[in-house]
Formats: sequence, structure tokens, C-alpha cells
Amino acid sequence: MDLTYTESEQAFREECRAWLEAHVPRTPLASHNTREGFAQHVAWEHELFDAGWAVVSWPKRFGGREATLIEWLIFEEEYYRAGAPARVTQNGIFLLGPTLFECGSEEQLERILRPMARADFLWAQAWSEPNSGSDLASVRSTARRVEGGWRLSGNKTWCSRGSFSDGIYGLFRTDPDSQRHRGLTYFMIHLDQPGITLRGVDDLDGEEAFAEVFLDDVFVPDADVIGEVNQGWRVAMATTSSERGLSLRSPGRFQATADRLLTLYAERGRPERLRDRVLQSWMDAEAYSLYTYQTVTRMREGGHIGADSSLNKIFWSEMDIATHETAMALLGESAWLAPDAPDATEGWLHDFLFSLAGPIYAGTNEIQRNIVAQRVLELPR
Amino acid sequence: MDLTYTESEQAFREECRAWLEAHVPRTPLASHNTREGFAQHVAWEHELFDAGWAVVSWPKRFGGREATLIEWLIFEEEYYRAGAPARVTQNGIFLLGPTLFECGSEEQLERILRPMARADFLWAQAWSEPNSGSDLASVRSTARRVEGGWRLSGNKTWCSRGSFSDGIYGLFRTDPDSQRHRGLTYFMIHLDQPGITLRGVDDLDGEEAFAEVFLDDVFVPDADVIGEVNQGWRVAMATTSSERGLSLRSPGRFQATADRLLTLYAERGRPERLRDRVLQSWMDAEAYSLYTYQTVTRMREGGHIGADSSLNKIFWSEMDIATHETAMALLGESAWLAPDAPDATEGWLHDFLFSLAGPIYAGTNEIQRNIVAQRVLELPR
Amino acid sequence: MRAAFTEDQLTLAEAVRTALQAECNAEALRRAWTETHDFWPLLAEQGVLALSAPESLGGMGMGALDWVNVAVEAGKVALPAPLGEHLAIVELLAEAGHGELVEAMTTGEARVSAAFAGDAEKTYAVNHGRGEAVVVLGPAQATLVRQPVYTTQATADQSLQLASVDGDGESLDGDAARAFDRAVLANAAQLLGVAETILDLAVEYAKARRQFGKPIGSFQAVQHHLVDALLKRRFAAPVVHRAAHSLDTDDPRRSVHVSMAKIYAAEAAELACRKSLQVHGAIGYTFEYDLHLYMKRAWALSAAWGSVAWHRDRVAATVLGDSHG
Amino acid sequence: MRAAFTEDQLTLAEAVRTALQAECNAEALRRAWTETHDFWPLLAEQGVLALSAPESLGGMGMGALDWVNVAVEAGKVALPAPLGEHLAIVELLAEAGHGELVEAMTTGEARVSAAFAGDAEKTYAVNHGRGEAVVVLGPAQATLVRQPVYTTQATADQSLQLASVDGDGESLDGDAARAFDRAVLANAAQLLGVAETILDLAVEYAKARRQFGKPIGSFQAVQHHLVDALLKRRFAAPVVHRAAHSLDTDDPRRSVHVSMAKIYAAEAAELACRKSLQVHGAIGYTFEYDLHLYMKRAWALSAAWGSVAWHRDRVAATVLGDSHG
Repeated sequence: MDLTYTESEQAFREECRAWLEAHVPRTPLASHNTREGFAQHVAWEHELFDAGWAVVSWPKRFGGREATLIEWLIFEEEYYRAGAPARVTQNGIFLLGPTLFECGSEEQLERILRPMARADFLWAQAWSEPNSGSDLASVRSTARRVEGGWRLSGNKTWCSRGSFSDGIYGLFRTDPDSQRHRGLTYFMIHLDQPGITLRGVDDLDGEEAFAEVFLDDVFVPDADVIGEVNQGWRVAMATTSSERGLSLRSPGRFQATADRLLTLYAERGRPERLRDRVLQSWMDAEAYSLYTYQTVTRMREGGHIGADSSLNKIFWSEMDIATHETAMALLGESAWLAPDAPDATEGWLHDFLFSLAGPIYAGTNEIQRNIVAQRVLELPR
Repeated sequence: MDLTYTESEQAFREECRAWLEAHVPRTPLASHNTREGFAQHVAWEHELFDAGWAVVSWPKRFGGREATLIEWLIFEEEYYRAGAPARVTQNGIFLLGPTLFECGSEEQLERILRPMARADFLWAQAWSEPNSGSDLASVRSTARRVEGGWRLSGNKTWCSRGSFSDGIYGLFRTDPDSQRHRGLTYFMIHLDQPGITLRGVDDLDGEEAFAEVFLDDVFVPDADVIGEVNQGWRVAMATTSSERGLSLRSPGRFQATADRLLTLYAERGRPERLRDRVLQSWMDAEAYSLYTYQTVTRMREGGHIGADSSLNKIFWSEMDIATHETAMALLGESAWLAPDAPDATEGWLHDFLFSLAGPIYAGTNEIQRNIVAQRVLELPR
Repeated sequence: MRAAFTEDQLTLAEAVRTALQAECNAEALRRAWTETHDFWPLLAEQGVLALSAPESLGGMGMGALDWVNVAVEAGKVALPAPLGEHLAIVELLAEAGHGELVEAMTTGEARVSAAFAGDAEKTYAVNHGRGEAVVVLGPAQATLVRQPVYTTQATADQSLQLASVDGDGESLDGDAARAFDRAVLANAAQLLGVAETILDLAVEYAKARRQFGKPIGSFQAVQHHLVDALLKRRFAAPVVHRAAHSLDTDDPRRSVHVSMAKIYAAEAAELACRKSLQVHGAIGYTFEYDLHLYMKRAWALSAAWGSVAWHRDRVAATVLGDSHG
Repeated sequence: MRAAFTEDQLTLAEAVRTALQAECNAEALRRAWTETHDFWPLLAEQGVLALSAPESLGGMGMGALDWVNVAVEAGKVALPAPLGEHLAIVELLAEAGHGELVEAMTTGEARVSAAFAGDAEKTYAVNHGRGEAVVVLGPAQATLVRQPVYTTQATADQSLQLASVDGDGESLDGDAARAFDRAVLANAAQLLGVAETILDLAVEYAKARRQFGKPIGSFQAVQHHLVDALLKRRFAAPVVHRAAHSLDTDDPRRSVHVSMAKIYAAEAAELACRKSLQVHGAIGYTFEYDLHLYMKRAWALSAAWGSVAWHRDRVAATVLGDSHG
């Protein structure tokens, strides 16, 4: 157990920090859930990629710098500490990217990864259907075999920032006689194809954070199938245990939030009545970081995250809400002022609302608890 | 809405208080889960009954004083405020008694109620079987028709203070072909009958708080069947909505505990770090009392408690644990000293351990939440 | 002892419910974002504005037990109007000799809101920021600002206009502490109402939405979430009702009881938000579904008139005899 | 950065586990109520008593990272002996020039326990109350009581003998603060261990016990109870490990990290008790079933060496710069 950083890790941190200090925009960008803000974020991603910071843990040939997982955690800590912009590439680089590394062909890696990482081509996930949320396997959208590819029809929803994206990825039923997990195939779909209709869906903030995508006989070439036909479920699941995946939510974000909370607490005169809640948030962010360093060490030494990622998700999502609730309590009535109100305080309201989505997206916490019960504790179904 | 007491209610309170002040034993009795302590408690019950305080809300002919439900709440408040002994008759007067009022014959009422109320004949409940705890309907014990009565065989467990009791009551399967709730009959069984073997079971305190009862062809006369044969489930359920039942746990006990907690907090120098927990316990005891007064008012005006009793049980059992946990925290290391240790502090350890049983007995809180979901919120099964 | 409302009280609340449910649905709330959708004339017409005013000034002289369920109904529909504030201050203004103003208020001609004078630097008045006066009200003092300078402050709850208030005030010669407690009670009652709506939406959704081949409301985790929210809501109600009783009877512990009402109602509403959103899942997180209209109101009400932590300090000061915070 | 134990560290803990699981099962704990079932010779034989003593005094000179998992194993079996106290104080005694005593302690000939000098009037030493000395240890001072006068104090945890300590003490000239932090860490590690046993019992029971025609472990409510307990236990472990690291590296925030270890481990153990008992139902509430042996140990450990609230104050004083409590 050595919780101190090596010299090279320390050097990596300093390099990150110096670059971020020099380049992170001084004024916060507009929200990435708006068209204007999204464009600003895309420009930032270009800058990040061109300097080699977009995908630090990826191979150099795809724009990475082959950083270790520990270095990736360091990068994330510095990134959030610097208050750098939200990552509009995240559903590409943390979800589709890892899937391709696990199951993609060499041709796909070559063609897709760099544009994904540079935000030249933006990807949105398309897991849910109107009647398939928690029950991910109840996919109804279909794909029909045609010459050189497939014709896709159906309806996908809750595609984050789908309105501003170039492509989506998700599962379609390729075997019409199949049930549930079987007979599904993993497709990547370009949103400029004929047959696609998109409807923007606003979130609690009133911003177009989601899109619903309607597919009517949309052509997808064979080259955009990941893994084997009818093996889409296995492909999707392979991602969840990938060490590069979003399943390993980096602690940097939560530590930066906890630090902001401490500052807010001091600014508000350290109200005794909220002390224990502030303290708990700070300690939980530490605990989450320590837990993650242990997980990452295990993975570096050949282990897998597996169903543990569900424990992670429960922890960070509930911690994140508690932290933001405490911030709102510190702010009092002014917490609820809209961003354009004269007395508005920066950021907390938006972040509070976003934190509420944590126990819902990427598998509700109820589903995560089921997974932990059945796979970690090995309780019967 | 009139939350002040009428003159007659006030007079009733003063009468209770005066009698209790004059009669409650100055030194606490030994634990009622020991043979010695049980005997002391029985003597107390005699005194209580003879003065007309054992069953205040019952008809006069059974030893009550026909008090209103509000008066019953007042009696309970005064009883616990006075620190009077635990009621060893409770499984009789609050469970079997109400069942007899609802479903018993006139002969049964005449024969059973007074000895029950005076603690001349002590009753223990026998709902559970080794494989039938939460799943109350999975009764395996059987009753076989014989001349003039029934022969009972099987195994009942968790009979509180069964080792010191004279009789038990519970459900037996009288229709051998029946499933679950059907074909059960409600019996009262004298424990001095041939064929009965009793095994004491110690609780967390190491006291013989429970008994397991083995029945081998035990004779029970027809006179000791309550309600109709094969309708035992209905008889048992009728009790749960009885206004005289334990389902309406009186607030007096919790308010007395909260008052003791406030005293303890002050004695320990008002440690800031435990303030909010102490406050919450006190407020919750108030809230529970207010809720109960509304329930009782509704029942006096013809309403039924029904599945609301499950909400009650969840609330008081969780409040009770929190209150005792806070007391233990106030006491620190000395909280865990055994009653006979030189530095022991009175009562809290025993009461803490007992509080932990609250979410388990009389239907676990998981079962209670299911009942509320299905019967109050009308969610599907 | 009779812990239930009178027939008259229930009938009044029922009448207001009928009127509000008809007029102030989710559609109306959405309209209120952009248009001035004004519910004040409706309230005047229903006699609601006159409830707590003295009979000598054209009011109905009713007490807190009479109007508390009216405030609950206002909460249920997330009424975008400072009804609670109005009910709280008319009596104080009458005591302080502002009879004419009170008369105009009961008919809806004059609009006076109230703002909490707490620890924060600024005070915010809910809605009709354009009203002719604002009472700035704390637990021990009240001032009347006659020509307030408003700065409109948009909030997350778009149907609720907030304004920070500046301007000279005159001290009001009346029972400010009582008026403050009334304002807190009205706030708690609205929280109770909005918690119910938020929970009802979740229960209905859980019955209709199917996953894994059955309604999600049949899953134990979903059932227990909703039961937990129900439990909080149910046990908060009598605490709110008792506070109304203590106001009407001038109970020596009135302020403790009122603060408890706020604590229980706010916690019930906040838990209802959490559980309802979780049971809804993604749909509850959208702008087009109605849940957020009520959640945002719950949050706004919870933050107004003293936070839960603020009121906990107030209860502790009396009950535990300490002076924390 | 490598957030994992070394092979040597894991091998040591594994060896201790094997020895303890063989000797200190539930049966042995029950025997310890009445007979003097003494585990000290076993610990001496296994070399455990020598772990943290300096090599110059016949010890192994090991650090907290080396012995922290040994303490976890002691917790798992609810070892009825003050091993944590022993591990915490040998280095302090060596520093203070009590070399001979330390040598005798590492072989098990001398028995010295330690007691927390907290806010309470009395100090209690765990087990071998008959030991020849007691170190009374607080966050900033340590005294050695050479001929302690013991008053035996039975506790709920019958296998753990407690004694209040009186007698004159001599101030120990060594790093008391560090020794105190070691004692707290050892306490936290044992809590982590006992939490695991308590949770394991529940998981096994949930698989075996059937109700409504299926194992209770298949019910979502039961599953989620157990997952909540697992979550707390899992996230407490790295916090305890980090505290050991900070002790060994003399991290400037060592005391914060140690207090966090206590907070997380105690809360994990307490939640494990609640959930495990609830999942067991009535059987868990009996004296004949083993669960209570471990629950009572968890409660006793949680109350020892500063409560969660006490340690929270200590963390807040540093992290939030306030001086509450």
C-alpha cells in the first residue's frame, strides 16, 4: 500500500495542471445542453484533443498518451479542480469507445475513434425505448437484413444531447423470433440518414438535454455493426466491466464539488446547524476517491471491476445528491434563483437538478442494488 | 379540532395520576422475562385490576370502567409517565381480548376475560411456527376432529413469556386439504394439557423471553375454538383492525421515553453533537401522539384503523430504535455495562435491546410496508 | 378532546379545492410563466381573501383551524400566489390600525405580500411583486414597506415570481410574533398539500408504467419508496393541524408547534420529491411532464419562511433549553 | 501509488485468520463467558504480540499497514482480548524507556491494556483487567498506571471483560498522540472485521431461510437491506487502510484520517447490526443463535476509543476549521 504518488505521477499532475491553468476558459461556457453552449464545448474539445488531453489513457495512435489508470485519475482530479468544461464527448469516449476497444474491428477503431475523441463526430447513447427503461432487454426496435447492411425501425429515447449529436448507438432486435437478451445486435447509426426523425426533450432546467429518435427503415451498413450479429447484449455488457468505461466514475468531480461546498460553508459563516452535513459530503468524497484508487490498482493488476461498478454508482449518485442538497440549504432562499436573476449564485441550482438524475440514469439505483445483491452477494433471484 | 381536554377527561387524568403515584412500586420490579420478575408483575396486575385500572376501556362487567378511547390514551400516558411496570397481561388484553370481543361467544367472554385481565390466567400468543414467521399463512400445525373437540399437533414458536403463561392461542390447520389462509381455525390452548412440551428460548438479554411449544395430540374442547371452524384467518384479521388492539400502540410509552431522553441529555451536559438526534426523538414522540389522537377520534366517530395500523407500527418501531440509539450515544461506553455492573446506568441497555425487536415482531416492517403499499396506496401485488 | 376538523371547516376546504382544481391545473401553471395568469380575483370571489380578516373590516374573522386546509389546497395545486402571506398578515395590519388597507385587501383591490426577515442580507417577497406594500416579518418584529422598490428575481419555479424588497419601512404596532407564526403555518400547510400531489403523481405512474412484464408499482423497492413518502406525509399532517390549534388557542408553546409544523411538512415534501422522481425515472426529469412544476414549488416553499434547520434551532431553544446556531 | 497490500501483508493476515478461525469460534466465545478462555498464548505463539514492537526489543518493528489486517481478523472472530490496545501501546512504551516491559509484553508474559481518556469521568480498560499495568491514553497525553486498582464491570458483551481503572499514573514520555491514533485505528479495523461477520451471517441466512415459498434473499427488500450494509462496509475499508498508511508515513492529516476510519467503520458495523438482525428476524434476537455475540462486540467497539460523534468533532476541527462540541 503506497498512497503517495510516484515522481512520474507527480510530474504528470504538474503537466496537467499547468496546461489547464493556461487554457481553461476564464468565463464558464454556456450550458452544454443548449445548441449555443454545445458548440462552445465542441470547440473546447478540439483544443483539448489537439493538445493531447482528450483521452489520456488511450493509445497514442488514437490521440491518447497511454497514461496509466492512476494518471487518468490524476488528470480527472486536475480537470475538475480547474473548473474545466463538461465533456460533451463523454458518451463517445467513455461508453462507445470502450465498447469498440473490447469488441470493435480494427477498421472501426481506425475510422471512429479519433473523430470521436476530437469531437469531430459526436455520439449519443440510445439505450432506452419508451417502454424499455430499467428493463433494458425489452427492446422492440428492429433491424431487417438487406443487401450490404440493415434497415432499422423503432423508437429510442433519453439520448443525452441527441439533438446536437452526429450519431447514436444502441441495440436492435435482429432476430424477430427472439426474446429479451437474445437476438439483439449492437449498431452505430448516423443521424443524417434518411428515415430519422428527432424530437428534442427538455430537462428540469428547461434545456434540450435529451432527444427522442424515431427510425423508419433507416439504412445502416454492415461496417457499423459492433461484434457479432445477435450478440449485441454480450457486446453491451462487455463495456460495463471495461476499465475505461464510465462505470468507473472518476472521483475528481466529487472532490471538486466537496471543495466548493467547503468554500461555500466558510463564505456563509460556518452555520453550525449544517456542519455535519458539510463534513459528511467532504468525507464521502474522500472515501469515494480512496475506494476508486483501490479499484484501479486491482484493475491494473489484472482484476475486473464487474458488478462492483454498481456499488460505485449507488455511492456516488447518493453522495452527489446529498452534497448538492447541503449546498442548497447553505444558500437558503437564494438557492432557487434562476441563473439570470440579479442575486443568483453560480452553478449550484443547475448542478443540484443534475444530481437528482444520478440515481436514475445508466440503470436506476434499484436495478444497481438488484445487481449487487445477485452478483456480489450471490443472493437468489 | 379541539386538542384541549374536557373537564371529565382532566378529572380522569387526575384520578389516574393520584392512584398511580400512590401505588406504583418505588423500586423497579425484576424483569418480566424472568420467572421471579414475572411473578412480581402478576402481583402488580392483581393490584391494578382490583382497583379497576387493568382494562379501563372494557365493560364494567369484565373489570373495566368503560373509559373512552381518549381516556384510554390518557391512562396510558399517566401509566408510562409514572414509570409503572410492563404489562404481562398485554398479549391477553390487547390481542386475545379484542379477538374475543369481535368473534367470541358470550360464554367465552364470561369465562375468559376477567381471569385474563386480572392476570389469574396468563395468555401468550402463538402465531409463528419455525417455518412460518413473516409468512403467517403457511401454518403446518394441525387439528384433528375428535369427540367433543380437537386434537392438536405441531410446533409453535416465539411465544412471548410462554414459559410463565397458562395458555396460548393461535391458528391450526383443521382442513388437511386446504392451502394457506383457508382451512385454519383459531384455538385457545391450556398449557397444562397432556401432550404439551415447552422449551424456553432466551432473548438478547439472556432472559427466557420466549418459548417454543410442541404439541403432540393435545386435546382442546370445542368451547375453546373462537369463531367458526376453518374461518380462523378471518378471526385473526378481525383483531388487527380492532380499536382495542395492540395495533394502536399508545403514545404514552414513547413520550415517557422521550422525556427520559431529555433528562439524560441535560444530565450529560447537553452535548451539542447529539442535539439534533435528541430533538428528533422528542418531536417524533409528539408527532406520534398527535397522529394517534386523530386516529382515535376517527375511530370514536365510526371509522376503522384498518391498514393504517401498519403505518403506525413502522413509525413507532423506527422512532423507538432511534430514541434508544441516541440514549446509548449519550451514555457512551458505560451504556453497555450490564445491569449488575457497579457503574451501570438504569434501564437503557435493556430497553435498547428490546427496541431492536420492534421492526421484527407483530409482522416485520417489510411486511407492514407491503400491506400499506397494497391496501392504502392500492399498488398492485 | 376531538382531534378532527368540523364539518364547516371541511366544507370550506372542499369548496376551495373544487374552485382551485378547476382553475389552477398544470396547464394554468405553465401559462403563468409567460402570461399574467392571475388567481387573485378568483380567491376574492371565493371569499378566501376575507377569511382571516376581522369581521369589523368586512372579513370573516376566521382562525387558523379554519383556513389551514385552504392553504393545504393552495399547496396541492401549487397556486402561484402569495395566499399564505396574505392570510398571515391581515390580522396584524388590522391590529396596527391599517383598517382601510385590510378592507381593500379582503376584496383583492389592494395587494400586500410578506417577506421573511431572517438571517440573510436580503428579503424576498413571493409574487405580486407589484403589490402596493410588503410586510417584512420576523419572529419578533414587523415593518410595513409602503412604497417598496422591487427587483424581480426569476426562480426555478417559473410560476412563482420573487422580488427582493428595498424601501423604508414603518414598524407595525401589533403582534408580529403571532403573524410570523401564521406565515410559517401557511407555508407548512402548502408544503403538506404539494407533497400530496407529488406523491399522488408517483402512485398513479407506478400503477400504469410496466417494466419486466408488470407494473413497476408491484416491485417491493418501488412500493417501499412510496410508503416511506406516505409515512412522512401522514405523520406531518397532525403536526400542522396542532400548530393551527395552538395559534387559535394561543398555546404557550405555539412557536414550537409552528416550527415543528414547518419541519415535518418540509421534510415530507422533500422526501416526496425524491421518491416521486425516483419512481418516475427519466420521464419525471423532463420539462414536458408535470412533476417538476410541483417539485419546484415544494423546494421553493421549503426554503421560504425559515429553513428546516432554522426552525429546528427554534424548537431546540425552547425544548432543550439550549441556544445553538 | 499502489492502493493494495503487499503479498507479505496479506500472507500474515491469512495466517492469523487461519489460527483465529480455528480457535476462536462462537463456541469458544461462549466458553469465555464463564471459563477463562485465554487467547493470549495463542497470539504470542503466532508472533502477533511482537508485530508492532521495535526489533531492538525482540519485536518485528512492523507498521500499521502490516498489522491493520490482523486487527480486522481479530474483529471478524470477535476476539475477546485487547489486541488492538496492545498493538497500539508497545511502541509508545518503548519510546518512553519501558524496554523491559515491552519485551515481556511481546512474549505475552506481561499484559498491559489501554483505556481511553475521553470526556467521561471514568476510564475503562478492555479485558485482562488483571494485567500488571494500564496505559491511559488520550489524543494528547498518556499515563502509565503501574499498579492499577480494577473494578470489574460486566458488559452486554459477556466475552469482553471491562474494568474501570484507578491508581496513580506516571506520564509517558513518548508520542502519545500517535499511540492514541494507533489505538483508534486498531479499533476501527476490528469494527470492519466484525461488520463482515455480521453481514455474512445475514447473507447465509437469507439464502437458506424460506418464506412465501422462496428464499427470503430473493425478496427485493431483503436484498436491498443487505446491499446497503455491504455498501457501507465496502467503502469503509479503504478509509481504514488509508489511516494505516497515514500512520506509517506520519501524514500531516494523520488524525483526520484515523478519525475518519473510526467513523466509517463504526457506522458500517452499526448498519450491519441493524440490517442483519432485521433480515434474521426473531432467530437473530435469541441468545442461542450466534449473531448477538458479534453484534454486542460491534456495539462495544463502537463506543470504545471515542464515539462517532467525538471523532466527527475532531475531523471538523481540522477540515472545517471550527471548534464545535
